[in-house]
Amino acid sequence: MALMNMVGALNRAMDDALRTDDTVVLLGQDIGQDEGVFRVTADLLRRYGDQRVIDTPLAEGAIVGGAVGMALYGLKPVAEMQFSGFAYQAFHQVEQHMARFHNRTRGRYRMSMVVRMPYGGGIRAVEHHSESRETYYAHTPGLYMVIPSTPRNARALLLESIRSPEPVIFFEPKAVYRSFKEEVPEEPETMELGKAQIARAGTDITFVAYGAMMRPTLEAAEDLADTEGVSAEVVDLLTVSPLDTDTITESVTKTGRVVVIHEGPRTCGIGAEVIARIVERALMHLEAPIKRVTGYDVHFPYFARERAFMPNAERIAHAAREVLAF
Amino acid sequence: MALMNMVGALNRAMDDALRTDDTVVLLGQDIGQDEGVFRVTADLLRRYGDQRVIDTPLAEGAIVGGAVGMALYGLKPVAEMQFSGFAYQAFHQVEQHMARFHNRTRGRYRMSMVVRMPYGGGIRAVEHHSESRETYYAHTPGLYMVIPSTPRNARALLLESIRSPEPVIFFEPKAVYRSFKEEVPEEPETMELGKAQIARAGTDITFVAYGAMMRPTLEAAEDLADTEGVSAEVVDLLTVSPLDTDTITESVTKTGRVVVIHEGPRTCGIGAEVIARIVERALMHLEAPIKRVTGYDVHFPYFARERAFMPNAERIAHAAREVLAF
Amino acid sequence: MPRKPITVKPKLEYLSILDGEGKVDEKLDPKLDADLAVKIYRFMVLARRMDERCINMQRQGRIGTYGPCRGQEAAHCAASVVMEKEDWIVPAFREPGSFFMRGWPLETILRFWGGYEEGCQPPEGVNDLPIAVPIASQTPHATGIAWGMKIRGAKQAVLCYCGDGGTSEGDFHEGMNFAGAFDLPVVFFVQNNHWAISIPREAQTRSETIAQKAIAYGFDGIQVDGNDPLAVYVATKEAVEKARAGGGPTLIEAVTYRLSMHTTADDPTKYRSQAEVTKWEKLDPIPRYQKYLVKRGMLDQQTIDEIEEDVKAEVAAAEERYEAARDVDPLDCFDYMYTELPQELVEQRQEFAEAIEREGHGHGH
Amino acid sequence: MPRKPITVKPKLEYLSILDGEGKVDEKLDPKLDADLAVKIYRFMVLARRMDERCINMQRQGRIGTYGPCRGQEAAHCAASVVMEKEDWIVPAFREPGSFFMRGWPLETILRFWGGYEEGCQPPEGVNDLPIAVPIASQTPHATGIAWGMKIRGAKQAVLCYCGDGGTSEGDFHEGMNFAGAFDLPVVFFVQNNHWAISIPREAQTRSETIAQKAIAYGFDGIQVDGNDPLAVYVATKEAVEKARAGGGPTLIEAVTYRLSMHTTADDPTKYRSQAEVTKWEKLDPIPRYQKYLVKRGMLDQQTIDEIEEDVKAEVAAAEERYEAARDVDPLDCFDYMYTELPQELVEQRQEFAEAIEREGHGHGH
Ligand SMILES: Cc1ncc(C[n+]2csc(CCOP(=O)(O)OP(=O)(O)O)c2C)c(N)n1
Ligand SMILES: Cc1ncc(C[n+]2csc(CCOP(=O)(O)OP(=O)(O)O)c2C)c(N)n1
Ligand SMILES: [Mg+2]
Ligand SMILES: [Mg+2]
Repeated sequence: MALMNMVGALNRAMDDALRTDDTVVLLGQDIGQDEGVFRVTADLLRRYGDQRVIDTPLAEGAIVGGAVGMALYGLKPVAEMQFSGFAYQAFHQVEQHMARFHNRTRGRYRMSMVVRMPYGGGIRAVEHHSESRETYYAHTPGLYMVIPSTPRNARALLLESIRSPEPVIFFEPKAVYRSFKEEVPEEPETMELGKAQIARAGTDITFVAYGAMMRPTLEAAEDLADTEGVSAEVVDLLTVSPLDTDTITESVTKTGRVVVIHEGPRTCGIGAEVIARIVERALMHLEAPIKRVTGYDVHFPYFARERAFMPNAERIAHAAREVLAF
Repeated sequence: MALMNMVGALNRAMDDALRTDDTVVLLGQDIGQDEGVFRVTADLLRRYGDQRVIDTPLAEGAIVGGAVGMALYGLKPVAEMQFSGFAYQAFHQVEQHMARFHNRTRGRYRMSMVVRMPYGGGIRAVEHHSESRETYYAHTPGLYMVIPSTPRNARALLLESIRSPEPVIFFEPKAVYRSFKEEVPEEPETMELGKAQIARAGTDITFVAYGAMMRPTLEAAEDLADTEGVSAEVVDLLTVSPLDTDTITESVTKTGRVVVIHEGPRTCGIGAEVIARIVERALMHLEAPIKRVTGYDVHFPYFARERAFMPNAERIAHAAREVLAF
Repeated sequence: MPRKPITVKPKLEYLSILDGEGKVDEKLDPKLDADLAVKIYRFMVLARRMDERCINMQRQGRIGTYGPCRGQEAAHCAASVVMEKEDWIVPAFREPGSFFMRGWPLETILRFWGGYEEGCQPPEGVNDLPIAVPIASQTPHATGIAWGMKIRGAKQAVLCYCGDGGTSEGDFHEGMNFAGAFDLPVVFFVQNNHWAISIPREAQTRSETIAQKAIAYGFDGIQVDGNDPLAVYVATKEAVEKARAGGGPTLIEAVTYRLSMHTTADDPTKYRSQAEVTKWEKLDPIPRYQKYLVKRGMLDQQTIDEIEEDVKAEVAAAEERYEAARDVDPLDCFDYMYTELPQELVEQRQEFAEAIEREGHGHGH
Repeated sequence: MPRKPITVKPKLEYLSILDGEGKVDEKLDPKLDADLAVKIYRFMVLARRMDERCINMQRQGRIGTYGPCRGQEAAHCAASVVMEKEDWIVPAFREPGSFFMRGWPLETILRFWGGYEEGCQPPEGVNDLPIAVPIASQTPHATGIAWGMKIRGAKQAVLCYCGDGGTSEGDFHEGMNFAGAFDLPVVFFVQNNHWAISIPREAQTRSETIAQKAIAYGFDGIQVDGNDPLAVYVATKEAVEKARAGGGPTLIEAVTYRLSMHTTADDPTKYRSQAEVTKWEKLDPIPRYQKYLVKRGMLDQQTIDEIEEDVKAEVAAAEERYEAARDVDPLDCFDYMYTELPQELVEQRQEFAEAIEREGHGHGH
């Protein structure tokens, strides 16, 4: 075990993967010599050389499209998009090929590849550096869309994503990159994709969240417990698509009250899908309308306005109080 | 009034726009000499010349990005994507610029532009020619996402979309292009964007649908009336974002039972958002779980399998019976 | 501090060996051995006859919209023949001869245009990609495969097809640029058939040739007469050998012509003249090459007839196999989504199974 | 049917007029009139001082991450100065001197890097775009604006900036190709500063120059010494005049160097040598140009000092205006989404208003 932040944990996962599987290749802008703009790929070029850790020119489409080609050839590429806001330049390659080649060739070619990218607000960066658009990928058939929330699960999920035969979009909550540390085992550890976790057990209300929103959500849960004696259960989705409907509905069956939390725009967000599934499976257990604490359907403001904009513990607790008071 | 199909109606809207506003410009692949692969731009090159109706090289990014530039310059470009499945090549231009320039420049530049594209299955075409991914645009702040369902509303909505100062993604249900005719007025007619319509009044159950799915939905409503005496109300969304929540919730308040229908993938589809809003506004009026009749979360199959795949009247009626029996 | 012209390093050439009348430039003739020379001819004829059959079958409603290759047989057959079994071919969508040559069953093409996913599944042992529908989006895949070869130290190469229209797409640029930057063993082969649906080559780009686009990426470009199988063969062979030897990519522009409509859904009389088509019909690669082979003594009328007979039988057999396998299970559209089907799709599959059961859908078309 | 080299039509040239020591090629010297010559100098100095100030303010936490332009002042100032008021400039993000010259208040730059949307709002009467963050994605906008000019028959032109890294993006390709295909009045100006964050120019593309990429699009390319304001001015002037006269686009590559870090969040010592930086510091455009102006009698020490004083005061005033306007209302992030706010956003805005009220958020930073 070593205490590390999420950057260190992700680095360890890639180190595990590169060390134990010589078909694993990393590629992206500035991931080699510069070690990634967030230093997530620190020291990997030195350790594995420039045929395994590849600095590319500036073209997201060719990074993802090139990775698709590598995967067709039998490698396991791990591509980095410098920010999720620039991954749209590669969106056609994701939708038309990464998500489809396995199905298109009826299983002949696997798309065992990962596209990693930092997402989310809170780091005081310029336009396009703060958004959360997991919906684009969750809505696209054929992909896994994974979002860790702590160093330990980040390491385990990234390693599993790389090892998995499925194509994975891996969102890294950049606001959490260095915000706290956790014990991470030395030995390679993985976690099953597609499974949510109960991050905090409770009985009165269910919070469904993931990624960077886990921290304010847990904080709100603690606050509510401390100040009002409310027992909130917190579901950490970890994989937002395919969604672990069972874990969500089990919790809701118990609590009957729900708040869904995400940073991304509200309309057609993961929250909408969570609500739709609860309605399909557990409507009769609902004792109050479900509230969404999310980014609004506007562009993520430039950073002078971002602190006010981002969903926070207070806003989550407030929504919970409304749901509880219903 | 003239009886016309949707192709003719859309053509008339563009003719209206070109005739009455000399800042309107059409651009796209094969829209001029060839009159569009579906003939939607028939005769417009001849009537308005090649500075108003522009055949472009093969690059969706430059078509949308070029249209953004034209809009910045003060024109009102109407860009055509040959199929919605190729609009991902331009997705970065839509997300990063078309949806943002007005906000980015704090109103200094308007994005008064339209990107038209045929969407949906049912025409026995090859891969990428049959999908419905309105969610990608509905989830993107700053856009209008409009989907007509009949010749007359197609004409009115397209004309309004072109005249509107807002950026509009305009999905054309290609399965409906030539499937039926309707009286369309000679005089330019418009309809407000962002408003749903009650396409059929009823009291027992609410169907929420749009675009090409309106036909099987109305058919299911008739069937249910004929065979079981069920009175289904049908809401035609027309604009899927921003969503006309009031019209939906009013209907649900009355009926208490809902089926949402769309062709696109289920997860994070428009259906999920409709359900989430009903839960937020009208939960206590719900007498049964809401069912979704949608495309599944798989790739739209090649056309030998498409007839079985597409949501149809029978499937809608079946879902309705389940909801009614609850 | 002068003002001076810049001379660029990459070579830019034009190559033609066998002219429209079947006359050959003796100095440039690669003198193919008879087997190889006739193999190319045979696949050109096979592509032509299959193409004609497909148009017929489309008319009969037995397949859907079809995109013909008539007139372009020399361009893709004489290029693909260069590739070894362990090499990879990345097609666009107008290279049926290439598929046949590589061992894809003829009916694959029928399945693709007939609306079956089965038309995109490469046979075991064949290193190729299926037809790519989104124009030029296959270019970065070719680059990625070649990158894999370089990383693994394999002595393989990739041949990547694209149309003249495709060169306008961002993917073409990005794929070419990465291939150059990493010196990858890939040959980009543009079938310039003068049209992208209704957009003529001159309107697609202001550059006089497609070949010169290679200059932008710092590697060689060559424009060849694409209706001349010898020129195509020589240019491709040289480029593939250079690629395999670590010399990096090449861009080949094969100047050819789409004698048919864009697809069976297209009416080319709306945008091009019959005179243009007639001009190009005279440059048809098949008679020209046939004349050459006969002159060289590699082909006689009897063999020509035999090839026609064989090809006819092959096409007929493929048609039968296609018809025999049209009964498909719509439910299996779930089965290849993932290596292992996630729970939510297990449930949706069940829902779909119940729906098609209730609705009494037959299997397929 | 020969094998022969292809000669392309577009011109490809290199131009340098004023060398690193301030020596001028008399024949090529454009002999700018003194006002214009000093104007360029003045804006180069203003860009330099503002740049220094921004780095300081970032260190003090008064703005966020900042992307410096040190070393590139000649490249963008001597290009933008060519543009008339009715022309349009489409920047990338390392051209502050261009903004200042066009009449954007200096504090605009502070606002942009300080995290305020106000830093992207062009002043009334100025036809420019704000900084474009997604690399090269502004290229098609420049093409579109020039297209608008052509359609409207206006005698205007567009100047579009981009970096060497940006040339690898699909948008660069598509924007250039459309501009060529439609013969549009746009000049593409690449500030080749040798680095795209940590990726050196040589790794970005295999082509020896960026200028030669113009060949792919069938129009002229010119590589200029980007630290030589005279060469930049001459090349841009010619290109803009050609564009305005209907001669179509030009690609200008200005060879320069990013003397600072990529942004204040970057540590360039990880990927480049101090020796390289030192080499380029000697080629700094400001002292070189100053020497030239002094020699030409267009500048003397007193004016140099006056300019420094003026610039200092301007920068200080901008800083004050920036600080005075930092109190912003987070709620207004709704207000420019649409021309008219849709009902669902009216409701969300209300929800947000209540939240910030409850939470007691101050206004802004
Ligand atoms: C990205 C994309 N845009 C548009 C289309 C529609 N489309 C199919 S073929 C074609 C023309 C292709 O022209 P070219 O590359 O020259 O190939 P050719 O058809 O001549 O073989 C177009 C526009 C597509 N398939 N993909
Ligand atoms: C589409 C996109 N991808 C990645 C980035 C992150 N990024 C910002 S600047 C930069 C390097 C740009 O290099 P260049 O075009 O040479 O401009 P320079 O920074 O040298 O001025 C990168 C990769 C971005 N802003 N946009
Ligand atoms: Mg073509
Ligand atoms: Mg640079």
